[in-house]
Amino acid sequence: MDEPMLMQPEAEISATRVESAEPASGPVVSITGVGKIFGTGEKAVSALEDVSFDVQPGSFVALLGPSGCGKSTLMRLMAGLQPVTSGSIDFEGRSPEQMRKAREFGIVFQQPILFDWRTVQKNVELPLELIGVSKAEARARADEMLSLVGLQDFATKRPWQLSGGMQQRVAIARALAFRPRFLMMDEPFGALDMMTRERMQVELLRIWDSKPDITVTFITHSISEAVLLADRVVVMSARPGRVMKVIDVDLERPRFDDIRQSKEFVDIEGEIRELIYSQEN
Amino acid sequence: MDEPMLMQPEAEISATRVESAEPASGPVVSITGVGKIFGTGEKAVSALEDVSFDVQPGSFVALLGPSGCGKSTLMRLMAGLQPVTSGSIDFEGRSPEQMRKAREFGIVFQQPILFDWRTVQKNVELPLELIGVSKAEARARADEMLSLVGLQDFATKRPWQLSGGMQQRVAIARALAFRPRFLMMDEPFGALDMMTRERMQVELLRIWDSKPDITVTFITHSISEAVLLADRVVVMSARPGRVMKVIDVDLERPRFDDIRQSKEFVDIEGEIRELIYSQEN
Amino acid sequence: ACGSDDESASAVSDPSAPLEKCDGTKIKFQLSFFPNAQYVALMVAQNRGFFEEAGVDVELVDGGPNISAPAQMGQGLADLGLLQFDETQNANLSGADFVWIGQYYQKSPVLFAAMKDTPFADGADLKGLTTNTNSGDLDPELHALMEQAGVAEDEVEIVPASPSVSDLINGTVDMYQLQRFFHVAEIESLGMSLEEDFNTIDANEAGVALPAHGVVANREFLDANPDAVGCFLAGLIKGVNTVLADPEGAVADVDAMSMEGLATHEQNIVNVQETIKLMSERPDGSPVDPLVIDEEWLADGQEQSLEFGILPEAPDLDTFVDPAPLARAEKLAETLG
Amino acid sequence: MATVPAPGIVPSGVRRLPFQSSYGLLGVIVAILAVWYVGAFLVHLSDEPFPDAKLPYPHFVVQEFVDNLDMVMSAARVTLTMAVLGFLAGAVIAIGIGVFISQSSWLEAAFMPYLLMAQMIPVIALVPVMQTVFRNPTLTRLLIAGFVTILPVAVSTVRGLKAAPPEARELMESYDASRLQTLRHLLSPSALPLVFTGLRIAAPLSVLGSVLVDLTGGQQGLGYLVLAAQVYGPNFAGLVWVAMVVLAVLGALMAQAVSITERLVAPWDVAVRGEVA
Amino acid sequence: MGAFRMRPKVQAVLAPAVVAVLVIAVWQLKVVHHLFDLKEFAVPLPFDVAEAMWTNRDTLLQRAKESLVPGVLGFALGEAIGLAIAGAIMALPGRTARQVTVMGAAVQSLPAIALVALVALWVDSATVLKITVVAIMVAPSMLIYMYRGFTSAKSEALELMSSYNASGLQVLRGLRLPSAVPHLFTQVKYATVIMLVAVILSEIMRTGDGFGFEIEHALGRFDTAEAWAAVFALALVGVLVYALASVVERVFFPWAARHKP
Ligand SMILES: Nc1ncnc2c1ncn2[C@@H]1O[C@H](COP(=O)(O)OP(=O)(O)OP(=O)(O)O)[C@@H](O)[C@H]1O
Ligand SMILES: Nc1ncnc2c1ncn2[C@@H]1O[C@H](COP(=O)(O)OP(=O)(O)OP(=O)(O)O)[C@@H](O)[C@H]1O
Ligand SMILES: Cc1ncc(C[n+]2csc(CCO)c2C)c(N)n1
Ligand SMILES: [Mg+2]
Ligand SMILES: [Mg+2]
Repeated sequence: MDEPMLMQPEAEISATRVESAEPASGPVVSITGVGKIFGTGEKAVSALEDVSFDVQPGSFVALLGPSGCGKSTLMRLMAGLQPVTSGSIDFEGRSPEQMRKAREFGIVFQQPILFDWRTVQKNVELPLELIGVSKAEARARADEMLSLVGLQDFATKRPWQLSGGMQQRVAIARALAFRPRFLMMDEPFGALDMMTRERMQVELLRIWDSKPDITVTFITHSISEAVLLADRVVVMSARPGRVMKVIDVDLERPRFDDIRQSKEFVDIEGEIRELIYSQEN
Repeated sequence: MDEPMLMQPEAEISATRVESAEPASGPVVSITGVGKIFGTGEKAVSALEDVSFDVQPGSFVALLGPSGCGKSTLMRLMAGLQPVTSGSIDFEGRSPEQMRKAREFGIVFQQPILFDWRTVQKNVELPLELIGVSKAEARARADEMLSLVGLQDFATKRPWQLSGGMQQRVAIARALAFRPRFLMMDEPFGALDMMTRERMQVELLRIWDSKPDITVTFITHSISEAVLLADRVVVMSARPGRVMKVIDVDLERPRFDDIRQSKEFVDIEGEIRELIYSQEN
Repeated sequence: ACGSDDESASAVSDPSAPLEKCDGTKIKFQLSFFPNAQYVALMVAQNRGFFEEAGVDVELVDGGPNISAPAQMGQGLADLGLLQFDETQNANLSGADFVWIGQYYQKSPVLFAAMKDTPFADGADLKGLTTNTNSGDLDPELHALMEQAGVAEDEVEIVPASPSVSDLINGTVDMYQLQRFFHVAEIESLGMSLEEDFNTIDANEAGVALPAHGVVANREFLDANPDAVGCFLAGLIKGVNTVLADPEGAVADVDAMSMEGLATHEQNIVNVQETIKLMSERPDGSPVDPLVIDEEWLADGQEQSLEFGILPEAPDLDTFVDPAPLARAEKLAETLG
Repeated sequence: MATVPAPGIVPSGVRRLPFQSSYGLLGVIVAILAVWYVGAFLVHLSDEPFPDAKLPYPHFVVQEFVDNLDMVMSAARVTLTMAVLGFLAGAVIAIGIGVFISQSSWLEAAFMPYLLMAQMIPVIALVPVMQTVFRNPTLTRLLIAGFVTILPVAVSTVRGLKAAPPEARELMESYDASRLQTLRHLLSPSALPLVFTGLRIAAPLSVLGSVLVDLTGGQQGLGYLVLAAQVYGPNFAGLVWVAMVVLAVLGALMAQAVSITERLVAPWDVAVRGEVA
Repeated sequence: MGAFRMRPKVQAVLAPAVVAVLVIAVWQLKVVHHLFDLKEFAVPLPFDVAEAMWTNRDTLLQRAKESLVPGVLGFALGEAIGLAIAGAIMALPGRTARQVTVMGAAVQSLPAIALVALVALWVDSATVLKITVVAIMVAPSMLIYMYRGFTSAKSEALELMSSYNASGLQVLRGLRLPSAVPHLFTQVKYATVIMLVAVILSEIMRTGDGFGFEIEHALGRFDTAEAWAAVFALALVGVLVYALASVVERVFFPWAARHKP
């Protein structure tokens, strides 16, 4: 397996990303008419209906939508963890399952899912162990990622000794240390305070900028977070989840926090907000 | 046991609350020099140090602070679920433990903690069963609360069939159905999308407004949420958690969503933001 | 189920052939239970090297409650063994092929006993009593006694009891089937006396004696090693004779070869005395040479077993019993001294 | 790790008796002894025959123990040795069976019933067969000693291997972890609490298994002592009681050893953490 | 993932049936007998065993009644005692509670033969003897499994319960008991075997009825086919109880089965 160097500390934060997202090369993921039904018979719940959108190679896609609309479910389908009921998800000819088996995915689940029998550090090292990264390298990567999420002092603690937000950061560190080509994150910053959250956003952008072929799918409830981070925001409607609109965010890269004050930013934010509120009424 | 009628559907949303929070009657909770250390010896972690503040009867206190600063820990101490290492927490002469035993607390924990062996509805009824509320009444209250959080259609599902945000709403419904005098909520809206979140905020305020003697302690990462909801915002600093500043929010009640645009609101928000950012540097 | 050809048996065991000392053949001998005083003759022969003298290398394999001696032997885990008459015959009916080559006990070890305050003089007194059983409802002596006195099956209540006579003293049972080689000593160790404290009926005196323990060989082994079996029997004969001649001396061997601390030395003295009687007297009390097979008695016993349902069908006694090895052994035994 | 009180482990909702934990054990032991004495007194008061067989005074048992110290101790050594060896053998076999069976629900459905059936075969029918198959009395005895421990450990292992939450399985799947890796990193650790419960059950049972071994002909061990003392009547009742008490202590020690091992192996388990409070 | 899922009922019947057919075939064709030089009378052939089961069906049914009525009663009693003690010791400090379970372990290591003999000193009725012995042998494992199940409740959930000031009993019923369900069903499967073994042993040693007597009786006559017929009848009972436990769990405790792949 070739391991994409997800992160090069020496990489320039200012590396421009925009070119790499050139749409000419065709989508790296095509989601076409995807539906998902849980259960059968009377008790069946339709979680997703006719969901379609494309993801460009190396792009950053944010998923926005009301609670229970099927965002986590969609991520599971894309990751090949569950079969679609209808439609198809296509990674340049390969199925999600094939991609998963090729270890192309790094996933941050909505719950942290840490193993109590491992220290924080060892939790981060877990996926690296699995793919046979050497002990020393795994340790180095884990330490690096723990510093990145601000938990270097907690490396030898056990998960239950951490606060909710700290656990979530361990899960983020674990996914990043894996250096996948596709990063899928389900509300990764949901349990973080604003400041930590902003720091994490910057770090995530920095990592993504530094490595042009990483494609990120990012579930969030924060419109401004979506606009700040994403090339494309997929706005979903409530149950059964459908795609309401796909909005391209053509803000320049690299983006920093102060972009929030820019007119374009506020405009897009407003557009999305309106879209969402229109749905309610 | 007297059960405070937490919610009266027919109550006026516009009921003014400000008078009831008159400080003349003295604090209902006094937190004085509280410290909490986990573990002993070399491995000891100091989670809280010298935390002091007061809570007025019937008031709404928000706790803000960086991830891992000890907010959840402080809530546990206040709820009498863990002993303080130093200092004291005093509920008008009674200890947190005594209060807990008198079933004065309704708690929404950071994790939903739902029982897989109960349906959603039965999870909400659990505390009512424990205090001996009649079956019919428990069912009625549970149904009411489930509608309130928008989950009436999921009453007979099992917890694992719900999305993350839906689980959190069940936990909220469970705490509200209990109708406690002290409501303690640990990031209750963290996993909710903006729209659902706003709806929940409004509902929470409505309930609190309708019953003047409910005191709420509310942990959040959202400054604007804190300002929107609280009478008093306690801003904490990072490990070991200390109180940085206690900010009174003297906005008129009842508050609705549009108050966010008011100058006072933006000012207070700005003050808190600055406070928090000052800490970083 | 029982299909042996008697040619092979008679062909090899030619009584006329003089038996010489053997050349160290290994023999595994299965005991029916834990080593205890009832095996005194085997212990003496082993302990004093009589088997060695006869040229066989004997290993005594312990039995125990978790060990089915016939099953062990049947599986070929032992070559010879000490088995009960009826259990050996049943094993053959089930497919084993054992040969009865010597009679260890020459009379029944069973003694029926009741406490002195229970009227118990003959079989008729059994009516209305509760009693123990040694092997489920398979105690042929008891059945014989009841039939003799015209007591019906349901007029005696059989309850399982512990292997100790304590259940009789306790009152759990009104009548207890003692094993002479064992319980007499137990009674004495309790400070009681068989004569003064109990009313007893001896199975032998009542005419309901049935054959008990005998020396049994796997036919396959016997056919392959007829001389070794003879040599073994010679050593055992010398063992019995030595016990008869010097009971006290034999007790020392029993003390040494049983587990320390269980049966006391005093109990072993009594057990050896009782075992001697069982090895050397016929049911009518007349003396008999060691291990001699009384085919008439066996036939009689078999008939009773059939009658009481202890045997489902009649095995052929002629193939079951082979007196030839013993006959050849007697000559060698004499030369052993 | 042992010093970290997990949140909520001070189970304030659960009432506690007002004594400290180490006194607690003492209290329970004293209570048992007191009941025993009273019972023994009543039995001796009545005119039941053999009161010392039915319920001897505790001090009588101690006296018997001291009088037969050498014999009892050497028997106990034999029994304990076989129990430990049998336990280890049985545990290894059982965990192997458990892991194998839980590889698919088909395997489980196919073999679990027969595992149960196997446990019901009386040892007396099994010994000669095992002797014939293995042709090695020591191995046979070891397997008999281990035999009784296999079922609880195997059943618990199968069950424990299912204890991992589906979400955690998904995490492993997302790494396309191999079967073996999932077993090693997720399923095994989350199975440990139940496996250890099974082992805790099996540990004292292995003493029982060892007693079964004592009854297969060797003239050694506490089992032989119990049986022989029973056969040899009320005179030896004291010895039976001594053997029973010693066996009980051995069983408790074995279980305790399992507990200690568990603390070392799985300090993160909630139940283990709970006991530390 | 879960793409192919055979209905569990089919599986539960088909899988063991396939194994049974294979085992019976191998056994009937004497493969194992030849391999290990086993004698037919020591390990009888399946058809002989089946024949013995058929010929003795009336007796076996009678024996089943004699063994199972007291067996089930003793089982219920032992489980109730174990459960009650496990529940009661939750009121003790953690360490003391665990030490009580260690005493349960002590009881477990008592040799059954001694137990039967001792109980027999006190009890005359065969039924009461069996019930008592079974209860004594079943209770400790129930105690140990349930204590462990009770303490496996998540600490966060315990906190939730204590936030309602739930009484010890309420915590036990509402949280600890459901958390212990996987432990409970593991124990039941195992205790079934213990129950049957205890009954058999009591019967062999003392009471002279039931399956134990049948087995002993047959072994005494060296009728191994009949003995194995009784063993099989017995084992069948055990397997039935096991199956029943599995079905009950699946139907009444679906959340506990959720963790299955
Ligand atoms: N295992 C399951 N069984 C049945 N229904 C399920 C299951 N998992 C999810 N659902 C249903 O599918 C719908 C979508 O769930 P999903 O978790 O994808 O929502 P979400 O968009 O991630 O919500 P949130 O923002 O609250 O996390 C919900 O209505 C939920 O009840
Ligand atoms: N059981 C425990 N053992 C050891 N340390 C603990 C334990 N619980 C909490 N801590 C420590 O106490 C500190 C405060 O934790 P707490 O959960 O109160 O943070 P928080 O403010 O709620 O954070 P977040 O916003 O991320 O939830 C953290 O450093 C954490 O590591
Ligand atoms: C002929 C004969 N009959 C019965 C037994 C069984 N038995 C009766 S008392 C007792 C205990 C001491 O050996 C045993 C095992 C035997 N061994 N030999
Ligand atoms: Mg979700
Ligand atoms: Mg927290």
